[in-house]
Amino acid sequence: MTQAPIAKAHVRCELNGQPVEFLADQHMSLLEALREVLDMTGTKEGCNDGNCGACTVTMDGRIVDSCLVLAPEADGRRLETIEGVAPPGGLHPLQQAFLEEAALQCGICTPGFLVAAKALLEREPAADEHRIRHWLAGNLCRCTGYDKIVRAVLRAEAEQPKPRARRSGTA
Amino acid sequence: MPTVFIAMPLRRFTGGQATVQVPGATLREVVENLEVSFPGVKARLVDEDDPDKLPPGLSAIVDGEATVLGLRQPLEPDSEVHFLPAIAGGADAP
Amino acid sequence: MHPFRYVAASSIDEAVAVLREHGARARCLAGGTDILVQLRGGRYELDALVDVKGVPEASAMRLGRAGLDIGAAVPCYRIYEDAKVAAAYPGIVDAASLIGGIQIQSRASLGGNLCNAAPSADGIGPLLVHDATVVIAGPTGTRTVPVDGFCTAPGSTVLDDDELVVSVHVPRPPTRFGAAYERFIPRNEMDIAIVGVASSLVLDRSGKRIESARIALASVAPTPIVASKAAASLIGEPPSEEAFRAAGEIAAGEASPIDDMRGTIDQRRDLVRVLTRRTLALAAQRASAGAAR
Amino acid sequence: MTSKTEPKRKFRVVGTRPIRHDGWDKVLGRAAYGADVKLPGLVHGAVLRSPHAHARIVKIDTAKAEKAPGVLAVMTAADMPVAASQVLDLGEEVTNATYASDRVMARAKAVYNGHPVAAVAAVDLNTALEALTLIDVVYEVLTPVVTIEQAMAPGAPLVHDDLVGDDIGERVEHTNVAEHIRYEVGDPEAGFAEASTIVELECRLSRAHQGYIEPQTATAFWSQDGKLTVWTSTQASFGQRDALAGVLMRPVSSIKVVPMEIGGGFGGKIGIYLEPLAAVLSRKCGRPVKLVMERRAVFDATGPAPGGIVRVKMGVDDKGLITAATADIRYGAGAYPGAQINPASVCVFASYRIANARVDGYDIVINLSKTSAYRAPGAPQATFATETVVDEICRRIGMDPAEFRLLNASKEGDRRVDGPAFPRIGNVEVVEAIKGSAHYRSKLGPASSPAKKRGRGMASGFWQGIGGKSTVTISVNNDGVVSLIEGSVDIGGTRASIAMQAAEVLGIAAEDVHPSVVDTDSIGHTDLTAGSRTTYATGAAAIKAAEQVVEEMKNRAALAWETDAGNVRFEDGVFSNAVAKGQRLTFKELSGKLGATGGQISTTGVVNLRGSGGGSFAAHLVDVEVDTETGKVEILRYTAAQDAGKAVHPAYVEGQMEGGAVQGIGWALNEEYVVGDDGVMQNASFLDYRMPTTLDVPTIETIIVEVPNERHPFGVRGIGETGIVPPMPAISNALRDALGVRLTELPMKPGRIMAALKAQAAS
Repeated sequence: MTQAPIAKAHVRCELNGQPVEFLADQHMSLLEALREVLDMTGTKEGCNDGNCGACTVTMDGRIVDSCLVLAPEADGRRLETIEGVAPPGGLHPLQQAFLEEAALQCGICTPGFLVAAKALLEREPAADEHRIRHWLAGNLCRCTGYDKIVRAVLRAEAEQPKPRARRSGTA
Repeated sequence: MPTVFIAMPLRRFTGGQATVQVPGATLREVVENLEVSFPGVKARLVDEDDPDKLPPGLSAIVDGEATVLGLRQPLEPDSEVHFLPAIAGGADAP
Repeated sequence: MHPFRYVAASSIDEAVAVLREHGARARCLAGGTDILVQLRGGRYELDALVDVKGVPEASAMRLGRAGLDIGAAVPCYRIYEDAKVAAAYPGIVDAASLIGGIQIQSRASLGGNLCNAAPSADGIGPLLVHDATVVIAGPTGTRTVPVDGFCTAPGSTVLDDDELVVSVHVPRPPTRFGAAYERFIPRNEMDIAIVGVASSLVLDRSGKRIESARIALASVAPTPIVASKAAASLIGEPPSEEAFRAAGEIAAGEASPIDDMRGTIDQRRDLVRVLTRRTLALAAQRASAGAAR
Repeated sequence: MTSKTEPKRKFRVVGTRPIRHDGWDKVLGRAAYGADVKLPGLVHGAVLRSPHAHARIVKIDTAKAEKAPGVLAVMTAADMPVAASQVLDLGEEVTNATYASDRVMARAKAVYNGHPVAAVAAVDLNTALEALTLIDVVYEVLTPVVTIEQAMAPGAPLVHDDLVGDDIGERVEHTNVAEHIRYEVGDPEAGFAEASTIVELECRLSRAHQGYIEPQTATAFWSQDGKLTVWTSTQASFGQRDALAGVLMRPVSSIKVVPMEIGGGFGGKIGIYLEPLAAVLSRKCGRPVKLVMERRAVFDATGPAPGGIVRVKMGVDDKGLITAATADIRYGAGAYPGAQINPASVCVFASYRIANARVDGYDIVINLSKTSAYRAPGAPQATFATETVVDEICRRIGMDPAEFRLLNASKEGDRRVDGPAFPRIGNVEVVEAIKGSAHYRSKLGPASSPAKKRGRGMASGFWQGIGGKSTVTISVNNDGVVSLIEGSVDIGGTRASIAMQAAEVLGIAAEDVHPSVVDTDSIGHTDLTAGSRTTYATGAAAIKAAEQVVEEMKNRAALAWETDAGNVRFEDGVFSNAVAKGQRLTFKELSGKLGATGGQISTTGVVNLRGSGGGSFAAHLVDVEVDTETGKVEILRYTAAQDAGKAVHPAYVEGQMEGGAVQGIGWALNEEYVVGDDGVMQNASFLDYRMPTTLDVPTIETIIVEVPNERHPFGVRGIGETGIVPPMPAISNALRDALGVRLTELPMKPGRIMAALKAQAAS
């Protein structure tokens, strides 16, 4: 047990469009770093073993469970969390759809679902219901029974601004 | 006069009777009168530390609604009284 | 969790050096989807974790004449999103698309799946039926071993403490080759295989006979295993429901499952029968379709 | 879809679907849940848990941990006051204080795997976790009692040497059966003698976890002045305050519970777990301490719903009328008494009119974590037996399951088995709603492959709910917006449903009511968010407070118009003078004049409702397709009908129905505690506990039935819980329809279905 303390990792990354620099224990998860070091508590811990998706963030555009990423692995990467989903002062169409479709009850899984769904919409703007359900299967929700979440994603899809019509992200 | 429904654990005091008619304008009077007819039953219906209260875990249902007044609950002449375990809907113990 | 050092290796030599320094108290990190859970759960403790995602050989995927080389740290999505790979290696793509959910597939790799050496590993059976080999690097250079035999027990492999898996080589399949992987899970995603079966076969020129076949089973033995008798029973047979059913029966006999919280011995043998038949049928269909192209 | 049963009063706000008030915070990731608490000087804690399900604690040595760098405090049960073996009456729950204290940290004996034995506070979480490894605990391992059969066997090891059982009023010593209750009406034996068909089934039920995504958390600061503040995700801030007072032996007024946003509860976040430990650690180190439970511990050491064995026997005459029924309900409470056998007994036959019935309930202690409430606590397991028996009877006598339910439905005036008569209820109406649904009238259709078979099943369910005490304060701002302060924590949208009821009375928009959930020092006593009571009871308190606002505003209008208050009318949000045409003020306009007519208005509505008003009934219909080669079940179509009395926010009523149905589907097909002979749960992770994912369930079609609740001004019924009751039997009934075999054991997982098919083939 008695060993020289390990120096903290020095991490530089882009978080929600802004450059960020921080120190973290080398064994610390990205989830813990976001919540405890960077004060980004919108990303939630549900299981800490990659089975609930509540801690979903994107890393270089791909969704990951941030509990299964080490903080130092984020060095040089581009991260987006729930705090970066909405445009300044507004809501992302998905957020608006979640509100209007009552797609949340307790809300603890909501950030993870929104981050995951946004990544889907950006990659596959016309995903059908089965594809949406498949894409979101790594996100557990225990309150809603999922249907209203799926409806909300479909609604956001249907209402998303057509390319060139309007700047995306403004509701 | 009010009708008291006797729960299973108390039926040995009433000789197996499931309902009895007992006079009383309050729950307390009914309990006192029950005791006269069926000695020993009162100890099961009154908190040992507080004579105004039902024992913990027991509730009195008067005309379909749980009383919040304990033994002070007033009764109508045709009231129906059930002494039942308190249902903590959605609640747990301990 | 016991504190450890995180080392982002940029070359094989650098990774090997850290492994040598720490012996059994260091391991490689690819996707992290198993190792971080195990460390947090106290299964073992480490002093160093060597991230190999920055090692060029471990993060490359190359489809060439000789076959497919998948770097040990290549995440699942890169495999199934590559249309050419998907067409040529259907069994592997089946597995890569069903490991974990989308989040896990962003990180988990076949190399990690191999090194984790779980009896239920979804990625290993398909590698077995694709006759894949593992490229291992150590202090004295690299060596290549077959996937068959790489895992030695649950959580154990032939790797020495100072070795790492660099990549997996999957030979180019012959013509009229088809493969498939199916697993049985009670849910439809995010689950551990109660049984997994990978099958591959090669049809003869006529397409009416099976020239060669491979069958691999997961979750029915301490490691994923090859059901060689079941596969042998198919040689020279027509690709028929009857032959597949018979092979399934033999495969069930080759399995040595246990009762555990995920399933019973009986259930697992039954599932081997069913999934062997189903994967062979799908593999045959893919083989015919490939031949027809 | 809403099925109206009668013309009702016109509502302007109630029945609409506004965006919930707390929605923005939640979709933006700003809402602060228990784990999000940040305080000056905050430190982190971790809990050491027993690896044994039953073990005497011989010795705990914490010396090494205490000396470790970064460690600020170490505690064991020795740091907790010895709670007297008194009965704690916590309003909604009655418990033995010794057990309540022992449950949160073992004193002499660990009685479940995961039982806390020590806790550490340190500068950061990992330091605390590492310090746990430095604590030496010497256990004397005892034989665990894991099953109901083991617990009831003669000479069984005792979970508690001092437990005194109650066998229908008789004291029993040296037992694991904490209580045996019985309800009886009529003469069951005589009733069975009149029956032409009798069916009896014994069902085995698995323990099932609520599965909330947010683990338990608690942050506590015990100040030098003796005041304790606890920030926690709880369904019961006042209940937790009272429980903490009992366990810590402190006056209630020295404790303030601050309810944070709560990431799901379903009954599982009523009791205390980490709160007293965080409090004691804080007292010892003088800093606020945060504890967050690991997921494994959530499964191991919090309270799931009990498993057990339920036997139901029912007889019908040749017209299909029920002549008698009996039930024997045995639930494993876990390590302390309290397995919800009473609500189980009340609910087991609630959907039916039965003149002759007997119900026996057994509350049995075993070496697993103490069970807690889980959505309609006790009812789903018992109802599983009743509803599968009913289905078998329908098959034997060739009667349509909806017709049978309509013929035998309990109605207003019928007595429940425990005695009281139902007031107006919607039992018939929900069955009729299912019968009239497109789903019911649809054809099942052919299976998607030869190896697959399809079936359809129906089941009913009931949950009674509770009333209780709620307090709501309303303050009118001079811009016509009101702030509404409540003590009911909001798990699933009740800020909206309560604000909407106030808005309805005030004649303003839902958005013009700003609801806030506050701590126990800031509002009058409010009972827990559970028992399907919040929209019903706290809504009633909001209505009361709003009515007081209206009364007072009428007075102010009268002042402004120099008329008699009796002349002021209030309709659709407009105050008017009945005797002076043209004198009218909207709510907003009058709000601006309050300062000059006596000052701003604040009112408080307090209710203590003596019951729920009859409870909520549901009927569900499900189509399944089963792969007969693997036993895998696909839910093809699912329809749930439930009586909401009056749906305040229909989207959130649907949400409760959908969520309940999906939790029930999970319990039906895969969710269970796999526990070894050693009493250790083997599948304590979200991976292996197998809750449904998006891909495992279809759209849940919902039919809201509205049979008004006579005890609520708007007719509202509590609806949160009933939805989990029918799914398991409905699915068993559908499987029976598909396969010809009866699954009587939960979960009906693939292996069990295959075993049943094999047994069928063999016979």
